[in-house]
Amino acid sequence: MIDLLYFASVRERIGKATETVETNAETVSDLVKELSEREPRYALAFSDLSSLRVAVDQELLDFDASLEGAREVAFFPPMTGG
Amino acid sequence: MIDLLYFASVRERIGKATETVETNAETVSDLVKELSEREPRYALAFSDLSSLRVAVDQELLDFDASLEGAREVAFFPPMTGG
Amino acid sequence: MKVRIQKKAFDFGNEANIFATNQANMGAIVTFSGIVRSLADIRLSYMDIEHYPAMTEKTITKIVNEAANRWSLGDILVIHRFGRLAPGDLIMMVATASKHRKEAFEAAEFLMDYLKSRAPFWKKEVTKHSRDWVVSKAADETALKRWR
Amino acid sequence: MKVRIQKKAFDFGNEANIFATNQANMGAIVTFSGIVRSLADIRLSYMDIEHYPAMTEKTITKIVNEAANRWSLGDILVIHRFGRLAPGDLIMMVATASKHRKEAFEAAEFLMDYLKSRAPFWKKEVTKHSRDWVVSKAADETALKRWR
Repeated sequence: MIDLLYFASVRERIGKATETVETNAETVSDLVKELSEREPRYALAFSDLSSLRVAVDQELLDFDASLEGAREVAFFPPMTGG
Repeated sequence: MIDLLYFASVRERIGKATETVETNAETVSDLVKELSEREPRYALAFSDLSSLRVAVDQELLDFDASLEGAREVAFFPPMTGG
Repeated sequence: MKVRIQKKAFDFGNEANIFATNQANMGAIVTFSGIVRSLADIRLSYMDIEHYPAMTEKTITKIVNEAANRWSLGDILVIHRFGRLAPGDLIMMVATASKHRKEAFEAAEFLMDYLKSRAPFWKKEVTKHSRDWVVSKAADETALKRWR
Repeated sequence: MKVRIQKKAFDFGNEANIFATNQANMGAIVTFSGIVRSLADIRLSYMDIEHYPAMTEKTITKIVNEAANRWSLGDILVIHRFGRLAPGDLIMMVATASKHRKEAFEAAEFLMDYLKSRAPFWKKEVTKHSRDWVVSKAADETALKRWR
């Protein structure tokens, strides 16, 4: 069981802020593929990974990061803080 | 007639803040030479020009600057503002 | 070192004074503050700032610690707001204290560069006719190269 | 653009707030402030700052105009004190406002670099046992090379 969090434009495209999924995905990429096959709105939200960022357990990582032991995965566009 | 101004350590060495002199010096260097010949305290104050700065009519210039039309010449150590 | 993530407004001058007053042996204080621009051309109504609470303070604290390791600093302050902000409102501020101005300036720029593209905030500009997420700039990513 | 050379103390936070509030369309404010360090090792009693009144404001205004020409700035503020200052007292401050943080930072650093070795101020540190003029640092002259 992994908690998924979506922020900003990703949240708006997928239509929710959080959900919990059961998955055997080994990497973030695998998880993205699984989600994209679920529904068109996920496919749309994940269509351009270069314009997305991912954090695993609140740490910014690459899409090939392992999900081993992960409890929370967050997807969002590039940050615009400051 | 030129007004001379001395600041900080130069003022302390020469023992006054201002004076007015009659001079035919054409450049700042000439003026420094004239003053240095006057009294030892001037010679001492002007002994190391590389550690001094000069402003002619409130503009920072080199020691070879002309005194033509100059009304006020100021001598001081490197600034320590800010 | 202080990091505050908050919804409510803060008084920049007052925070800057408190910060500066506590620096007994630091001669140089640098502050940066970011303000919601009025953007007269698009008639901005307000800005909404979303963030990722569980990650925000963690990330900023990491950036602050990194700055404390790289430069000799007396103190660092970071305040960042989220929620709805009106034109003219302060979004955030950083302050750095050091014995020397070069270090205080560099650390403040480092903090800003990392906050800009590593702290999990997202800004949305809302007008009467549009609601647009602010797009990150390539220049902000490039700015990080200076620190590698 | 405002340049103030004064003997009396000023309220940094209040000046920073007034400065920031007047920037309707500027998103980035940078301030620098210089404080008399307590210098515990030499037990500083006070600092005396001498200046060249006829030249000071003229020189600083020139530096400010140069900054306004080099960067796109909404406003610039420079306040510099002279006379007797106690440890912990504010010596001076600069503030810059711009649409972008890079310009606000660069302009503030430029102003500081030039104020440091071009504005006609001289600092003397006074303790119970000594009265020493602060010596300019080679690094301060070197810092100017960045802007040529």
